[in-house]
Order: sequence, then structure tokens, then C-alpha cells
Amino acid sequence: MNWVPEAASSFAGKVDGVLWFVTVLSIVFFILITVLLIYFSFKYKRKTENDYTPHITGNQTLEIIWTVIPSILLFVIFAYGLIVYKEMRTPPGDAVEVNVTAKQWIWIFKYQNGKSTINELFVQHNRPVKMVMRADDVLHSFFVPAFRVKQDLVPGMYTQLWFNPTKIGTYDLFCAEYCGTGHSQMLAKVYVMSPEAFSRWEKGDEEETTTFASTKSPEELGKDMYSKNGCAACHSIDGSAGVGPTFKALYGKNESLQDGTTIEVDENYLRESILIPQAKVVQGFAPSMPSFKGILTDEEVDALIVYIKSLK
Amino acid sequence: MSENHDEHITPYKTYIIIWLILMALTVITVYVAREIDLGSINLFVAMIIASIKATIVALFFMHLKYEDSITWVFALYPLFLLSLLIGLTSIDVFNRIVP
Amino acid sequence: MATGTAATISEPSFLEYKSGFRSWFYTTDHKRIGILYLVSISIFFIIAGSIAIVMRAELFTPESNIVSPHTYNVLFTLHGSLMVFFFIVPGISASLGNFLIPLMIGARDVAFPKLNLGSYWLYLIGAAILLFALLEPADTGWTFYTPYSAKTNTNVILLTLGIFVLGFSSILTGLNFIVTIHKMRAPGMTWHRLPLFIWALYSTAILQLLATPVVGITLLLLIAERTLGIGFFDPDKGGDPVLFQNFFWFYSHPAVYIMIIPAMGVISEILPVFSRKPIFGYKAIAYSSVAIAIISFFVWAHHLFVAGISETAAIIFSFLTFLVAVPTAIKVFNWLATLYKGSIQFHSAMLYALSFLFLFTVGGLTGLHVGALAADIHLHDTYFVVAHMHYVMIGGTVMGFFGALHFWYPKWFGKMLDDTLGKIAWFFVFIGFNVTFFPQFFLGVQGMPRRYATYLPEFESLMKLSTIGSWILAIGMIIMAYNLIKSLYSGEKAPDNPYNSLSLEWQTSSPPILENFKEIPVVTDWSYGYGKKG
Amino acid sequence: MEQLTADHVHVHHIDPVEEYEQSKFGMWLFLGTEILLFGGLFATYAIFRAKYPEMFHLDHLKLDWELGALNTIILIGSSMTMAIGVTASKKGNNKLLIIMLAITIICGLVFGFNKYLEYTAKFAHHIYPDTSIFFSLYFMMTGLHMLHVFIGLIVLLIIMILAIKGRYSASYNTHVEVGGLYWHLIDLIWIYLFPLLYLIG
Repeated sequence: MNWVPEAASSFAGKVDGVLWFVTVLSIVFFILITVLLIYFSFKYKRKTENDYTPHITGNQTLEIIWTVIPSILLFVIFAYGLIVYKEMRTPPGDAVEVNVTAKQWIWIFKYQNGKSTINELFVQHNRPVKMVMRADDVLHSFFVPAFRVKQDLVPGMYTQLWFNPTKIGTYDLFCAEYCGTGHSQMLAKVYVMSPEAFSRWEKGDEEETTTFASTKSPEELGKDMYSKNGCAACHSIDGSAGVGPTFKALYGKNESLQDGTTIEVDENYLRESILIPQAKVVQGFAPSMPSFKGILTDEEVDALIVYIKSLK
Repeated sequence: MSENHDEHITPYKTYIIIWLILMALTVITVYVAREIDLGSINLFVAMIIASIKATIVALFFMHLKYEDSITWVFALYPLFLLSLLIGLTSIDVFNRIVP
Repeated sequence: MATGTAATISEPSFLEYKSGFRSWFYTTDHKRIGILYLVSISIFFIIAGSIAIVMRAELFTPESNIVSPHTYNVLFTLHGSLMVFFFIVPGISASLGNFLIPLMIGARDVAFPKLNLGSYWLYLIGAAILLFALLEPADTGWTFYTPYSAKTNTNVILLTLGIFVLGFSSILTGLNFIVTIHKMRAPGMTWHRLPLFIWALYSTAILQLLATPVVGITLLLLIAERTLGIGFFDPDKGGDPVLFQNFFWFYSHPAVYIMIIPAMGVISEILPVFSRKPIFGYKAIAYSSVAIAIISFFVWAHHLFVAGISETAAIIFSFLTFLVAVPTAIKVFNWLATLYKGSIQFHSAMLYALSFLFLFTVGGLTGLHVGALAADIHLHDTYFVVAHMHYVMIGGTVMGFFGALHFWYPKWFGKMLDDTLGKIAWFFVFIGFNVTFFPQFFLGVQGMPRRYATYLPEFESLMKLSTIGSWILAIGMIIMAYNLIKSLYSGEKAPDNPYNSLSLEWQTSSPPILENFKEIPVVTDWSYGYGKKG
Repeated sequence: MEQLTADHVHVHHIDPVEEYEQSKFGMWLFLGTEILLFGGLFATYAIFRAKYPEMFHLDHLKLDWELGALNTIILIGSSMTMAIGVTASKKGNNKLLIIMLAITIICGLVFGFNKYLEYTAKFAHHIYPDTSIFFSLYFMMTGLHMLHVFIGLIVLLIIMILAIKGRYSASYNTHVEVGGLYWHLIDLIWIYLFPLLYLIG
């Protein structure tokens, strides 16, 4: 069993060092206390009603010892934690910046070359990256266990964190600060790519890294878009209630809108709702969906509509 | 029933004097803030004067001067905690880095 | 040791002297008010505990299948709010504290009996507001972090208003206790003869008195934010969401000690009696309670290391946090040393006290992990924190509370508990608790975030184990509840001093008479004079 | 000592001196709570004033400092009459106590009336609690303070009624002393609110 998740950033090992140091110290003290507790309990178990017990009220030497030693150890833990913390909080000057925006309940990443992705973060192997982060609505928290990084995103304020990914692979990104109904669905993936693969991705050759390729049928592509763009956080495909209307049997349905009118869900309405979500909001739902204009291509929007139509 | 023990009874005259001092301090604080306008130390001066007034009220009107030490502790400790709340929160709010 | 107390008294006890609804609802007797609190907090403990069972059941599988994610969020909000504000904070202090403080210091009642009843009524009013809040319960988590709490469509106002009212109940109880302990000690009951439970409640009362108003005003500002549109915590209006967290934890970290210090006091009473030894290092334990009460005001922002606070603040607060660990460590060693060369009797109360030592050690030591800056960045807001907190709150406070119930039950109700049944219940509680929460340390280290209604499949096996543990824990609680209720009717009549304790409360009748003592006792020694001198 | 009687709920053998000491100490503790209740607002004030000095400067000019100063004088005056009342009560001068309580209550009412004028003037200028951070603070601080004035007035009114009924004497005047402490706290808080809001903003 793995005690800690895979260590995939430059300082992950150091964080584990702190963790292990505290854990080992804790175990030593835990064993000391538990062994004494159990030993005393059985050794001095009551034998008769009138057992002799000594009148011991204290021992200054002992008490000084167990005040001073823990104090020193606690200071050491503090200092060790501080040293690693300092490194975690100080991004190197050459770190590549990525802008992160979190909103209920998706992650949006904007890269320096103008690209932007949703719920997928692409970084290059062995190249430090700095996340400049902002929340749109409520608190969120960027948490990648494999990198041992976590930082809250706060509306109205920029926060930052950095890491240097040292292992190629795919890692989970969680939202760690409670942010409402879709909190536990606010997940993303971090792709750490070799320099070659990364530059191919940067140039726009997406086949290499992501799976949506023209070889796929529109329905399959739409399904991919559904899971990749965080639609699932609000729109179920099995008819269960969520933050937004379910996609199951949505196409062709008559929905009553907030202004009291009714509309039949057709291709045009679906397209409009993806690109300008606030235009016609279905009654009983909050107007909280973000716009996907500029994030999805026309082809991808078409594919998504085909997919929604397929959910009977 | 026992007599009202060795408690201090402040004479009326003292209150009148204290009131006059408080009035004078009120005039001073208004005058300093509105006419002299010391700029950045305005806040500082106003708070000093307010604290003098508050101390006088506590000591004489509220008879803190004649209270036992434990009352003093419980009168001052909240002030210490308040300064802690302001101080330590400020350390956070005004030292955040902007990336 | 005290003199001047009559061993057997023929007057009716406080339970018998009068009956009927009015005699309870309008009572100013601290012992009856203690019972009122005991019943009320128990009801909330059962509600909040049942909610926890539903939550664990939902988490049995990674998908959401018993309740919807929204309902899950409502459930953990209610579980947290009820457990913290309605059960643990008033818990030991308002129920056992009310019952025991006058008895232990040799007084006839608390300083302000009517105010005491008023505090209880405030508690009831808070509870009534809560009932209305349940019509459309909030989904903010018990921490009410802005801006979510200012934006959500659920009813945050009523829940926070209920807690605001409870806050005043807590403040007035604390005030009453401080005055009582200062001014109403029996002749000869000097500070250094005071039982350690009193020292603990005194420290707790200071925290209740001076920390609670800050959360009161904070919640009031949150209510104003939702109603009047003020924006201290709203970034759109120039406010600062993290400021809310600063203010909230200025109360809520000391509140952690409001919850745990009384339990520490209980342990300091139970251990000497069942080991027939004086408490080891009396002064160190007494002063460390007060030290914790003071230092715990300086550490709040260790809940905010990743919240966006400044590095300087994080470093200062981490340092201060380790300071507060020192007095806690001292206490654990002192309790351990009390057992040395004792004559240890495994009464069910003693079993809870010993498991407190064991579990609180785990809770305390894992506190070091989350206090260390670098490690906290990884562990913050994961199940590690959940496990740590429950080891302190259940392993510490609730074990202390159960221990206290088993220990003082004969005095309070005049009946002996079924000790065998008590031990069986303890066994299930102890095993169930560990099975529930120990796996959560591993889940947290592996990165499982808290407050997740659904989770990734890789966490499933440990989550299942944790859920199974919650069932064992529930079985233990049910057996214990059965024992507590059954003994009320069929328990053996309790003698005045079944454990041969030296403390004052055992020197009067069981249950005590209306005004506690026939004559106010004169105290000549401390209450830990066990064992032979020399 | 009295005998315990089973039907009498509480036969407290309370010594008036002890009760006096306990009540006074209890009120001091309560004042500590009150200070920290307002403390949350003072801390908020400190943070935002440092953050937005211009806003605080511009907005505070919209407040009527003359009315604030008048209220300061009234409140400090009422504090003095209250203090005189306490001394009168300790000397057993019940008549002077009643007069002083009446003046204090009238001062409190005038204070409240001035606040009413001030609030309505603000509303007339379309200044509400959500206008700016400064006015949020202004309304929260003075509003909470006003609530305390209101509670204080009720307390003083009850004490005055009891005084008229002749409940107080040189040997028993706990309520007067304790109620007086509460009234002085209201004065104390205002001593800080006045410069913070009206003068230096």
C-alpha cells in the first residue's frame, strides 16, 4: 500500500520529508505513551481494596524534562516546516505563468500562447510553472496531491502557487475548498508532457495529447466534450436532478423559462445556451452557467448537440 | 445586614470636575481634527484623546480606580485581545503578495 | 478533605423535593438546570450523530446514491453546526459544569441562579430558531465561509441567528461560572485546593466570555451582508472574504479549547480516584489550563495557511501554534505519571478516561502534522483534518463526556450504573471509533478532499471501512444509552460516596439535597490526598 | 441561617454585600464581552481605513459632525448624571437618585432622537448601509450602539420605577451601580465612535 501519493514535483519529496519526520516523532511518542499506559494499567491493576499507593504529588526534574524536550522538538518541527514552506512559496524567476480561473464548478486555464483549456491543465516536464489564480464567484482551492500543492482561489484577489513537475504522467486535480453543490465534481486532470509532446500541443496539434480527433464520430466527440468540459458537474445524463437540467431526453422537450414563456428545445436553443447561457434560463434553475464562447469550436458545439440529441 | 463595608463613595464635586475635563477634551479633539488638521497623525492624536477620555470615565465614573485587581484584569484583558485581533489580522491583510 | 459535611441527610433530594413541569422549566437550581442541558444536548447529539450515519452510508460507494449532492452538503452543514454549537460547546461545561461547580467548591448554587435559567432559555430559543432553519437548511458548512454563505439560495440567516443566540447563552454561562468560582468558594477552598475540573471550567469560561462575542458580531455582519447589502466580506463591494475567516477563527479556534479543556478537567478527576494516587503535578495541570486559555487566542490563522493569507502571518501563526502544544503535552505526561504505582480499578468511567489518554494523544500528535507549514499545505482540507479533528473532538471531548457521565451518574441520579454493560458499550465505542476515523488519516494523506459527496474509486476500500466503523460506533452508543436510561429505573441505589473519593461533591448525599450541603463545609486540604505519605 | 423548606424553591442565604460584589464583578465581565462584540467592528474599521483612506476621508465629510458633537456632549453629560445618581443612592438620597435617573433617561432619549434625525437625513440623501464600506461601518457601528442605548434606557427605566417604589437604600443599591456601569460603557464606546466616524474618518 502506498502511504503517500506518487511524488511528482520537485518539492514533493521534501514535503514528504516533513510529513515523515513529524510522523516518526509522533510514532515514537505515541509508542512511549501507549506502552506506558498499558504497562501501568496492568502492572498496577487493583489487587485488593486496600492496596498500598504512594503519595506522589509531582517531581520537578521530570516535569522540567517533559516540558523542555517537547518544546525543543516542537521548535524543530516548526523550523523544518518553515524551510520547506519557504521553498514552496517562492517561484523561480523563469517559471512559466498559467492563468487559472475557477468558477462553479469548472477550472479554466489560460496559457501564455493564448490557448485556453477547461478542466485540463497541460504542463511541460521539468519546467517550473506558476499558477496565477482567481476565483469568479466563491472560494475554490487548487489541490494536486501528487505535487503536494494547495492554494485557495479567492474572488477579488490573486493568489499564486508554483511547482516543477518531475514525472511525465496524468494527475488528479481537486477543488479542496467547499464551493457548493458541484464541489465534489469540480475535478480536473494535469497532463505532464515531454518537451516534444508539449511543443506539439502548443503548436495546436492536439491529436497527440487530447483525444478529440476528426476520426471520431460527432456523437463520440460530443461525449468527450461532455466529460472534458465539466458539463457533468451540473447536467446529468441519467435523468437525475442536478444544478442544471438533465440532458436525458432534453432534446424536443418543452421547457418553461424564467420569464414565463415556453420553448421547445431544439438545436438553436441548445447552441444559444452553450454560448450565451444567460439568455434563456429554464425555470427553477439559477443562472450560474459560464459561457463556452471561445472555448469550444463550432465543430465541438455541433458534436455536443449531436450527443445531447442521442440521449433519449 | 451589614453596612456597605469599606466601599469608596465618590463626592458629587469630583463628578462635576471630571465632566468639565471631558467636555474640554471633546472640544480639543474637535478643534484639532477640524481646524489644525495634522494629516497623517490625525488618527493617532484623536485616539490618544479618546483613550484619555475613556480612561477617565472608567476610573472615576465607573469607579475602576477603587476596584480589586481581578476586576482590573478582566477590564484590561479584553482590550489586549482586541489589539491582538486588529494587530494579527493586519499582519495578514497588509502583507499579502500580489503575483 | 473536608470537614463539617453530614454523611447521610434525610431531607428530600433535589430530584424529589418538587415535581411537575413548572418545577423544572422555572427551576433556578443549578443541578436541575444541568439536567435540562444534559437532556437537550443529548437530543442534539442523537440528531447530529444520526446525520453522520446517513452521511457515512452515502459515502459507502463513490457515486451519489442515497442522497443528492446538495442534500449531502446540507447534511454535513447540519452535522457540523449541531455538533459544534448545540452539543460540544455547551456539552460538558453547561451540563456537568452546572451540576458540579457549586458542589465541588462548596457553594449552594451558582452566583446568578436566575441568569443561569436565562442562559438555558436562550439555548432553547436558539434551538427553536434552528427548527425553523431546518425548513430550508443551509448548505454552507458549519464554517459559513463567505462569499458562498452570502450567495447561496438556502436559508443561512436563520441558522446563523440561532447560533448567535446560543452564543449569548454560552457567554452568560461562562460569566456565571467565573463569578461563582471567584466569589463563592467555601471557607478554606483556596485556589490551590480547587479541583482541577474547576480550574478547567474556569479557563473554559474565560474563553466563552471573551471569544464568543467576536463570532457573534461576525455572524451578525454575515446576516447584514445578506439583508442590508453591506459588503465587508464581499469582493464586489471592496470587501475581503478572507477577513471573515480571520474573524471566524478568532472565535472558533479558542472554541476548540472550549470543547476540550473541560474534558481534560474530567480526566484529572477520574484518574486519581481510580488509581488511588494524588494527581501528578497539580500546579502544572492547573496552570497549563489557564495557559491554553490564553495562548489559544493567538493561533487562529493556522486554519488559513492556504486561504490566501500573507506568508508572514502564516509563519507567525505556525510558530504560535506550536507554543500551544507545550501545555497540552505537559498534561498528557502528568496524567500518565498519575497511574504510576497506583491501584488501578477498571471502572467503566476509568476505561473512558484511559481511552481519552490514548485517543487524545493520537489527535494531539496529528495536530503537529497540520501545524507544520509545509505538511499542512498538503493535508489542509483533506480527510486528514477530518480525522484529526474527530480524534480530538470524539476521542477527546466525547470520551471525557462519557467518562464523566459514568463517573458522576450515581451522584447526579442516585442510582448505580450497570458497570458490565458500561464496559461492553465502551468496547464497541472504542473499536468503532477507531475503525471509523483511523482510515481517514490515510485517505487524507492520499489526497481525498473533505466535504465531497462523491469521490474517486481509488478511495473506495478505505471509505467502506470507515462506514463500517460508524455502524460499530452506533451500536456502542445504543448500548450505552440503554444502560444510562435503564439504570435510572432499575439501578441499585447509590451510596453517597461509592468510589471513596475525597472531593467535596461526594461528601453530600446522592443525589444531593436542594441546597447541596446541610452546612457549608470548611475545607482543610486539597481533594487529591490519596495514598500514604512518606 | 434559615431552615430549608421543601416548597420554597430557593431560600438563598444571600448576603447583600456579597450579592453586590458578585453583581458588580459579573457586570464588569459582561462589559468585557461587549467590548469584544464591538471589537469585531473596530477591527473591521481599522482594516478598511488602512485599505481605503480616500474613501474614508471623502465619505466622512458627508456626516454631520456638529450633530455628532452635540450627541457626545449629551451622552457624556448623561454619564455624569448617572454617576451622581449612584453616589446619591449610596448616600441614601433616593430623591436625588430619581431626579438623576430621569435626567439620564431624557438625555438618552434626546440622543436617540438626534440619531433618528441623522439617519433620516442620510436616507434622504440616498445614503444607505450598502452605499460604501464606510457607510456600512457607520450604520453597523452606530446602529449597534443605538441598540445598546435602547437596552440601557429600558434598564434605567426599570431601576427608576424600583427607586420610586423605594427599593433602594444606602445599604442596598446593587441595581443602580450595575445599571450605571452598563450606561457608562455606552458612553465609552461612543467616545471612540465619535472621532473615528465624524472627525477623522
